[in-house]
Amino acid sequence: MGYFSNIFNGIKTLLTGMSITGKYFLNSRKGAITQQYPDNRETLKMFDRFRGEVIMPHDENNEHACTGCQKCEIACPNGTIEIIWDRGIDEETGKKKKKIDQFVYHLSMCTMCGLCIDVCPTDAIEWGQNFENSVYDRTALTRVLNEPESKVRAGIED
Amino acid sequence: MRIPLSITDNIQEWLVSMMSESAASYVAMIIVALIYLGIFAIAGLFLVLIERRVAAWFQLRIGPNRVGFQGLLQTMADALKLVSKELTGTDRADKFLYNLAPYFVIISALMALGVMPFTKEFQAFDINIGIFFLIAISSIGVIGILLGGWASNNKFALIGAMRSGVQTISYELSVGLSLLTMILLTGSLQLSEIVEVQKGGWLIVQGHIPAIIAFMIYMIAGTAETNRAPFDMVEAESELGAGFHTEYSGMKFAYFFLAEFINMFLIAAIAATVFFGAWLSPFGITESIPWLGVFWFLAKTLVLVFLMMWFRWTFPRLRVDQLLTLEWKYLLPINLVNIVIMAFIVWQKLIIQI
Amino acid sequence: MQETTTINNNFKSEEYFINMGPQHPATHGVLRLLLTIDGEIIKKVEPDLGYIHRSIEKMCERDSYQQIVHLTDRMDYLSSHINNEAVCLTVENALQLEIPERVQVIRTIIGELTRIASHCLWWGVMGMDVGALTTYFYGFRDREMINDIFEETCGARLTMNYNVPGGLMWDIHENFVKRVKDFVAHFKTKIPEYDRLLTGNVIFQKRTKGVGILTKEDAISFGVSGPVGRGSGFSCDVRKYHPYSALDKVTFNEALRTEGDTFARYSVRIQEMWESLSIIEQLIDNIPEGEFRVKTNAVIKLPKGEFYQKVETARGELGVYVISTGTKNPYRLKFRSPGFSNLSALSHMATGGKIGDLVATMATLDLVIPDIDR
Amino acid sequence: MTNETLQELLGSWFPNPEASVASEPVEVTEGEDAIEAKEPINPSLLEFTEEGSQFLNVLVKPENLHQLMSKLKTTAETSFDYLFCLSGVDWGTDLGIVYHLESTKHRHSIVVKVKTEDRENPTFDSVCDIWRTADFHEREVFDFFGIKFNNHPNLKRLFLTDEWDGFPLRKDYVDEINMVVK
Repeated sequence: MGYFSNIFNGIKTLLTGMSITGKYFLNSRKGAITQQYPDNRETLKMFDRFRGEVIMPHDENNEHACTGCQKCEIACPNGTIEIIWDRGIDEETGKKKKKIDQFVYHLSMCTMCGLCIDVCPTDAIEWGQNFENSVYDRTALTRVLNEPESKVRAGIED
Repeated sequence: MRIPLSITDNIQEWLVSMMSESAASYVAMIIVALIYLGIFAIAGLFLVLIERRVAAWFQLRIGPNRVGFQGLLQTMADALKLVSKELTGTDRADKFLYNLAPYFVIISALMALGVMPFTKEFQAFDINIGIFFLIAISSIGVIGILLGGWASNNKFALIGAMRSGVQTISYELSVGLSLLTMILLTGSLQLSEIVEVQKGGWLIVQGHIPAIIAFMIYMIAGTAETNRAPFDMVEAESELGAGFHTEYSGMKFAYFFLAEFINMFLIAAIAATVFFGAWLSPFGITESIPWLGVFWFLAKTLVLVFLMMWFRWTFPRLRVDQLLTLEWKYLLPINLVNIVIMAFIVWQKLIIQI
Repeated sequence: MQETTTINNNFKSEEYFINMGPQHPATHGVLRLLLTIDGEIIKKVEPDLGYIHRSIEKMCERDSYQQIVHLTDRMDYLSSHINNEAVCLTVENALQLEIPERVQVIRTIIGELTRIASHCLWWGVMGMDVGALTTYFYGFRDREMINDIFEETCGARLTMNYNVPGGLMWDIHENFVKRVKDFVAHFKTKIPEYDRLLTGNVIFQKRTKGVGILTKEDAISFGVSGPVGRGSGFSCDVRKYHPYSALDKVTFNEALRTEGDTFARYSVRIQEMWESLSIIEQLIDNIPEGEFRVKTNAVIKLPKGEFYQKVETARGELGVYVISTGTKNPYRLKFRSPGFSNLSALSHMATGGKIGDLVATMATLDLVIPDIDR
Repeated sequence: MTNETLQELLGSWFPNPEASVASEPVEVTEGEDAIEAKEPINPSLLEFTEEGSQFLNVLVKPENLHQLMSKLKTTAETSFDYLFCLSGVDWGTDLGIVYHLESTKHRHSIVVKVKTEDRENPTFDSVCDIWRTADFHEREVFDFFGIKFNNHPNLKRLFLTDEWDGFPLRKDYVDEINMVVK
């Protein structure tokens, strides 16, 4: 009799499986998990902590908080960050002070590990939530993060 | 030879008024063939679309919905793309057989459509051995698969082809025997007669228990005949990559692909004809409007096609030896016993007649 | 009699080679298997590795200890958090840092979530390998919820790099607890569904039971670990024998099966999902308050010596073996990756089976190629 | 088993012949009881240390390696049946292998090290007849350190191509194109 009970049990398990997929089939209208990506661009918001790219926020006076201490450059495992710096004369104290000329960020080499942002003493760099990083030319992935003519916010010391 | 109950007659009568009788019969055949070819090439494409949408709905997805309204033109676009693609092949392949294989598969699939009774009138070719013809034709397709797999000069394709041979030889038996069970009820192989008998109730009702068993066996064996999951040993993408059509591209691949869907339609259509009364409406509700037969026929067929899709998107694939175990240890013995039971029922007039 | 021999000679079967991979749907990456087969029967399996070898061990020798952590994300990317934790634990133990309880609990919760996420993906792919394509999407749907939790708290979905030597990069997000609870409630209804869809299925059971058998002795000898070992009755859960982080504060059962076949390994993973859920439930309501990070030196120098840390990733026992000479870089760092040892048993398990068995066996090994290639 | 008893037991397996010149040369393959009875305080050929490691470290001479390993596996008191890590190490002057062993029965661990100064043609005995996992691990070591193993069934490159020049994980390996040195 084992022969027939095998058949019946087999068919029963098959029908159980079909009931699961059948249930999803009937609820397919609201159950779909597809993200229709380019269409939902408006509503697609990344989480605050999402690591899309490294950015350097500037305030309304075109000032940033980077003192050029190069800690991020040392912390980076891949050589993603290159800081080209210069010595300038501080207007108030008249002393010589390090300032950045260009904060070069190679997005193409970045692994989004977050060590640079972690070590930054002045919180000059942050995570940007942009995730659409594809470009036609690879050189476009090398970015200068500080805006032209920008300078260090007053009172920021490393 | 008179072919009754067919649209060929009507076309032929119209042609005879213009030319000689022999010429007219040839022209009529060609016209009908072209009509069928056109209709089913398109229908095959839509079946592909249906499969993709149904699969998507089973899988919490949306499916193709970009090209045309709700993706209606998606498969057309795909077909266009496939036509425009380069045909690649392997070195040292048997070029002649390699090129021949897809045509074998697609032609055998299309040929079987000729005898399908869509309505009382819309049937191209109503021969008196209709069921026999269908079974015979549907197993020619496997030769194409064997040829394709062997001629590709690819080991994965060869394994796929050999599996296909094993599978079809085994499951042919079950398809044939389960249909034979039903023929005990009808007493005729001619499809129009089979439909005629069902005016007194669909065969699955008339034959009750053995008919239901025969239907289940037929659906299992039929799914196996079309090489679809859970019997897709031939392709088995997680084992063989793409199986027998690994080396095919472009339109030749599309032929294989299309043939699979037309075959699926065929298996479902045969089931609809033999078990569910073809174009007969349930309880004769639309008997007064004969052209609605097409609707009923397609509705029944598509429900069965949907069932096969449901199988495909739910079940894991069998292993090749389990496939044979299922056939030879389960389906075949049950089938043989079932025929005896059916014969007994017919003999004792235990048929349910409405 | 004479004739029979001739006929046999004419139909002599011939063994032939098949290249499975490096681009093959069932090898889950760029694993290449050289199969010697006779018809459908597999005579020999020889893995060919190294298609994505990046020599992480060599890279570690020039990186600082903080930088090493993010490299481990790229090994077994499905249990990246646990890999990070392994390196951090090694460094912390070497420096004898006192890690706040809050950090330990959060690490454990995220570690178990990682395990569930990895098993979800494995379940989907396992179904797909045996031919049930729909499981893939159901598995991914549930994994997606975990990935969202990770993204909100850690900032990334896969390569999270949330651990730093001394603690965590950030504190948990305010929604974390709620989201995890939602997930636990959701997933508790889904595992029975997994069971009904695939586990109970007669075809699936036929495909997996008695296939790819690995006995306990062989399992130990091959050094397999994780669910593969436990499916063979080899009690090897590092969380039990060498508990780390908050794992000594929770109670859970080690999922253990003795059959050693593919179905046993499958069942162990399903059981592990339940156990992980229970661990999360025990911890999520009482995450202790406190610091999320201990201050470490900007340049971490490990004392001279050798350090070994084991953790249980979703695939098995990950060992981090550090030889330090007292400088800021490790002198030698070896990752004992679970997938590497598990793969070495594949040939033994698959020989004599059919091609379909090989695929099913490989699916339950749950191979992640970067973990093997490192 | 504690580390002390392990050390005692293991040391007795390989007595140093120089330390017992007076006594008869001892066959190392003999039963351990006999050896223990003869020279209980015999200094061993093995060097033990626990310094800077959480395990007991044993340094063994290459010629005794295979014998020690098979004894570690088969002796009931030790029964180290689980080789959980096998790493090649380049100690600058020496090349060596570190075996991490655990017993699934007694749950104790030990680290066995073996070194050679021969950098041209370093060779050790293979242990893959004792633990089958060593098959792959030894191939990996061969691939990256160029250490050869006697009696290995299939000793060829595992990750790198056969044409690869040099052994990347050695400290003196240079590749100016692909390696970025900080």
